[in-house]
Amino acid sequence: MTSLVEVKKLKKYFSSARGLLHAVDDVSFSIQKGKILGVVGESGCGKSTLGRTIIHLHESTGGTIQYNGKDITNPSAKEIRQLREKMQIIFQDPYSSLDPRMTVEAAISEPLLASHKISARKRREEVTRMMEMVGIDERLRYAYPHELDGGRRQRIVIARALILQPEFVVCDEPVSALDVSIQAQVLNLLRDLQKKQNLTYMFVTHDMSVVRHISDEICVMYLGQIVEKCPAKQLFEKPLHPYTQALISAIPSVDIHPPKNREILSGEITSPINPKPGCRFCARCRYAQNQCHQPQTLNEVEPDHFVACARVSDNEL
Amino acid sequence: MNSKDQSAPFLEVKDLEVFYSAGKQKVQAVNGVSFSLQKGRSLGLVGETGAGKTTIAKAILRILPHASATVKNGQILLNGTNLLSLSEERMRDIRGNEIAMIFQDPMTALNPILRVGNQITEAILHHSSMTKAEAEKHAMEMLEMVGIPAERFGEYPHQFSGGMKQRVVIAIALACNPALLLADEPTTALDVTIQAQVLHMIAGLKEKLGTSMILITHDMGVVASSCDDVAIVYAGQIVEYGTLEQIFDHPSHPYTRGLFNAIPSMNIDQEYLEPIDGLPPDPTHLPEGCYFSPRCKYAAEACKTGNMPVITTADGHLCRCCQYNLVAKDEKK
Amino acid sequence: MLKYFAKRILWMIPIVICVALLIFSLMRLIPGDPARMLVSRDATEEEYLNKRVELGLDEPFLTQLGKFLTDTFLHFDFGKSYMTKTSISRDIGPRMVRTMELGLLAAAFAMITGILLGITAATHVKKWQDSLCMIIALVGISMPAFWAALLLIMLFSVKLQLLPPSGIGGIQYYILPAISVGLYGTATFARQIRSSMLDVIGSDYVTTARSKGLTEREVIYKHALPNALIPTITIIGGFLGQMFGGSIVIETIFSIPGMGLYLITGINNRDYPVVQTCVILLSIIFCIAMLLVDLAYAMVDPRIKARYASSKVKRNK
Amino acid sequence: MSANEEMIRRLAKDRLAMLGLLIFVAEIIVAVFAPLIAPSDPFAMDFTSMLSAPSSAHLMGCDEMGRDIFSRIIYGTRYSLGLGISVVVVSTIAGTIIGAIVGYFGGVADAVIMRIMDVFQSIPSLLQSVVISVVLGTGFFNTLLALSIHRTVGSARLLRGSIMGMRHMEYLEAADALNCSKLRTILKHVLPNSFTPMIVYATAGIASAIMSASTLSFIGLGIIAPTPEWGAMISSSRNYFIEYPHTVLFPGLAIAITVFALSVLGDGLRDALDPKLKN
Repeated sequence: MTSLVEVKKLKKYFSSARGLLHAVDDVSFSIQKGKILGVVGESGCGKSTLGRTIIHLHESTGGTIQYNGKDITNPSAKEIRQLREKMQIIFQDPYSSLDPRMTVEAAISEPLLASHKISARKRREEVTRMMEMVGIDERLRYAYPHELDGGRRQRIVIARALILQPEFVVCDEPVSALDVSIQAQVLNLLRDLQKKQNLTYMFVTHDMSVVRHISDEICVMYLGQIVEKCPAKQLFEKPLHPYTQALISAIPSVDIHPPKNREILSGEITSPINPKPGCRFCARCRYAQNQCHQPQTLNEVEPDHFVACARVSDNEL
Repeated sequence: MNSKDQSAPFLEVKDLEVFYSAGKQKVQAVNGVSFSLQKGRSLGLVGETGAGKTTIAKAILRILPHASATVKNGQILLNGTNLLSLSEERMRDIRGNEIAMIFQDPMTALNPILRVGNQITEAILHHSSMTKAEAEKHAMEMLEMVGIPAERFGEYPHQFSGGMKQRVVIAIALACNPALLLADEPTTALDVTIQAQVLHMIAGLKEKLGTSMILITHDMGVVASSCDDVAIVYAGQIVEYGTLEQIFDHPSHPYTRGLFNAIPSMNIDQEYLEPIDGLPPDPTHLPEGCYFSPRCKYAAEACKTGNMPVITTADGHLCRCCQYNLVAKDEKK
Repeated sequence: MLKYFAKRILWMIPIVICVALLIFSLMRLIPGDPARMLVSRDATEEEYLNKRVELGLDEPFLTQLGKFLTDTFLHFDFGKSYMTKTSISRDIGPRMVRTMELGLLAAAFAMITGILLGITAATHVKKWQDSLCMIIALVGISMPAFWAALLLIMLFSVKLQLLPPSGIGGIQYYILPAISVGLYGTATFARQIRSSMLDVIGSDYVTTARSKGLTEREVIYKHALPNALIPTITIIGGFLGQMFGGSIVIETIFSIPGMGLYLITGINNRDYPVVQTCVILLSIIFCIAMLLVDLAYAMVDPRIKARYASSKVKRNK
Repeated sequence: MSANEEMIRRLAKDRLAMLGLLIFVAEIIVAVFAPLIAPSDPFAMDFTSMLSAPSSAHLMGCDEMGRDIFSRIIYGTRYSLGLGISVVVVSTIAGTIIGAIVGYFGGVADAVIMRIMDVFQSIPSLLQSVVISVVLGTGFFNTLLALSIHRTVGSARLLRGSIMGMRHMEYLEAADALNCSKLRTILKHVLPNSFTPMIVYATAGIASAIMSASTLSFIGLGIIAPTPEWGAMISSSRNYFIEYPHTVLFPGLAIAITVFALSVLGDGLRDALDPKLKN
């Protein structure tokens, strides 16, 4: 199998008033073509920054990004334009990711206008095709975003991202602004499009049940780093990193039999500004020991199951 | 819908109807809601955005905006007293004292330019005969109780994280030891691990203080972990009501079932989810008959006109559906 | 915090120097030669050239500029008036005091009446009190200050004979000028307070305050008003600018020998040093006033204070 | 219905704003057709009726030179409105260009231009106009320039602020991701969305430019007598106003009514454009 996207030791730091904010710190992974990689974590863990850095909405601070075997870490402006046709993003909030002054048609055809010289007729046809594909009524063609509900807006965002027929799509919390019944509609649509067009997704979310449902493989992030990475099912059957365990335990499950005995994590996420070396979770970890203050590496402890925890690697947990 | 228990309930809401008017448009937010709550229990009001859950809570506390909202009908009985007929003055004694509310967004629920300690003390001073020093001491105890060091009494809201702010909001709500707590999506704005902390804390404090609670949420998982009874709200009506077990083990209304099916399962692998088709109705133009009928796969002619009957399917388990028998045949997967 | 304001004060130095530079250069651009104007019509060429030397106009522009800047900022010597030949530094003192007295009085008048009108309107929204207050405010912003001043003289000095129409003396001489200058402020404050009160009254924390069982009075004065005042502080800046400009005109109408009258006289006589001095000093006062406004902002809003304390003077996130 | 149509619909419901619009439009018509409307020549002096009170012959009386005040006010609309509108047009165009450059590109251009603006902004606005008027001299175009400079700085700052505020909006990030060039992003996404505050600012700006222009004229700068500019009219009659208040009353009223109309129109636009008030 070939990996479509491969990042190695990717870093993205932001400078802030109080020091360097390590939003993404030394992250490595690869995504196979046609697969869905879920990236899950709590707010501030750097998952959105990671997606944006890969598609060059942010410039990386360090590390490499490869696309289809080609290094794209420092592309020229022209290369970025070419890449954008292959790599797209679906944003979290369909209320703010659509220009309020553009009709549905204008929004969907914007990428065509921006980068292709094609006839107006062809453009209209393309928009019709996309609207059909994402399930938006023809009569809404000239509607404005504020007249539509969240689910429909998100469909427009999806259509806009897919009209250039990209191969790789970063889905940045695409359903977290939606109600459950609508969320299910959009998740089905995303799954459907992925299958039909053999798309590769990087699916960023904070919702454990959504990430379990949609992903082939999952990365769990904490304060800019991947703490655990493995196939989706395995993560929920056998979470190894203490943070993953706490995260899964904290999910409010709809199963009431037997009543769940939750592990309540103490403390709150610490600051990603100038973090100390060593495991970033150790301040909240109930298993923390001295060795946790050493830098941790992501080790393969079982086939395809990577964990960044010295104690798991040493078979102590 | 009436409770199974015949002893006088602690809180009883009867036929509550609320609408908002904006210009000529009339938004029917709450359309004949009735439920009751026993002392010490917690009721989950579950529904999607715009279903009218928050309006119900605000109507109980009588803090709906006077300019636009009108309570058209109904009674809200707290220990037998109808809150809707009390004077504003008497109602002020109840607010914050007997009934308190936790708001959804801790980021905006605290006054940004007052110290958090003063925001707690204020409520205590208002409802008790304590001196300022005593009230401050009590406020510090409240902070400790919600897991915030008392030293932070003099800090401003912007110095707290989201989870911490919500703890402060809870401390304010519980400061006067209210008998009823209205919690409006108290954990929606928080991360999962923080949500678990806060829910755990609310449950513990509720137990300790014997508070009854109405928990408003859109998250079935939160209901499962915190409520005794559940009411499913759709378009300003309660479509199903029962104990936690009744609703979760035997959901009867097509909407309730749809909600459960739409949630990605944590145990079963599904290629596709089962969404509910269509969209929630426009509250300015509610459909005739059953409000859910346009989205319901069981909908028949009978569903398109008149009031839906409320059927008692089991002891205290109520369901507003005229196709109930048909639905019941399709057992929950 | 202190550091922030120290920085702001230091930053004022280059700004003021640039203002001085700008004004000085502009003054030299005025067509017509002051020396020619000051000598009698039938003066000889020699007399005219002597006058030029006396005024220092014979030197190259840069030399003049250098001398002007060192005199002004190092020796606090603003030179001599072309007309009266007296030292401006000495003349300007009492004039500055009068202008500032007038300004403070006008500001006090504007704030007190503006806040009262604004609160009354906001607490009686859509009732007759609201309409009345807003009509008063609209009339206030619509009237040119100089016209309002003439009308006030007409009414209070000529018809009712209550207050003196011009000159200086006791406080009664300042009442009409202060009202004329402050009227615009009254109107803008009233409108701003009303609209920010309405915003604040709809906010969550006011609902929280209500749900605590506080009385309407406590809700308004303890929770709503202090927050509504915050955006009002920002418009004080604009008001101050208006006020300093307004005082120029108002002083001429009421014959108050302040900086405004001095400036206008200077303009009419092509008395450059006087004009320069007045503009520079008024700008310095204006800058200091704006700094005080920012300070007040930080005092009222702990969030701003925290932002200042984190020292970086950055506008964007 | 488009966002603009909806805005217009909301504006149309605002009776006070509609009154403002009506007055404004009426004044523009008066300005255009002044020779047809004015009963007499605004410059014609009739020494027999010097300072005469309002009568059927002279609706608003005559000034100290015996000129018909009503006719002068009619002609005055040309100067006052003309100046107000041109100041706003000039400064909005200039301000938009500067603001768009600094707001979108940021960096060095932003730092330099903002510092220059800081200097301009530390001189109170009227003072600035006074100084520039002194340098340039009187007359329509000089006054236009004197009033425009301060406003240009204001509109550039406003635009920059609103661009800064939306630079992190997801739809701009989306535009970037969708391969829109910087120019296209500015023209298609940034400017249309930041024009809302600019429109409100411009409407209120006409009012404040008219006010400033009349103030300048009043102190003998700007447009001077015998031109029938309203401020200049008050200025030239102010020595007679105690005995003959009508000479000052009517021109002042003309200014006040115009400023009032534009203020309520500006308020109405702001409310109609503010999505918060939608419900």
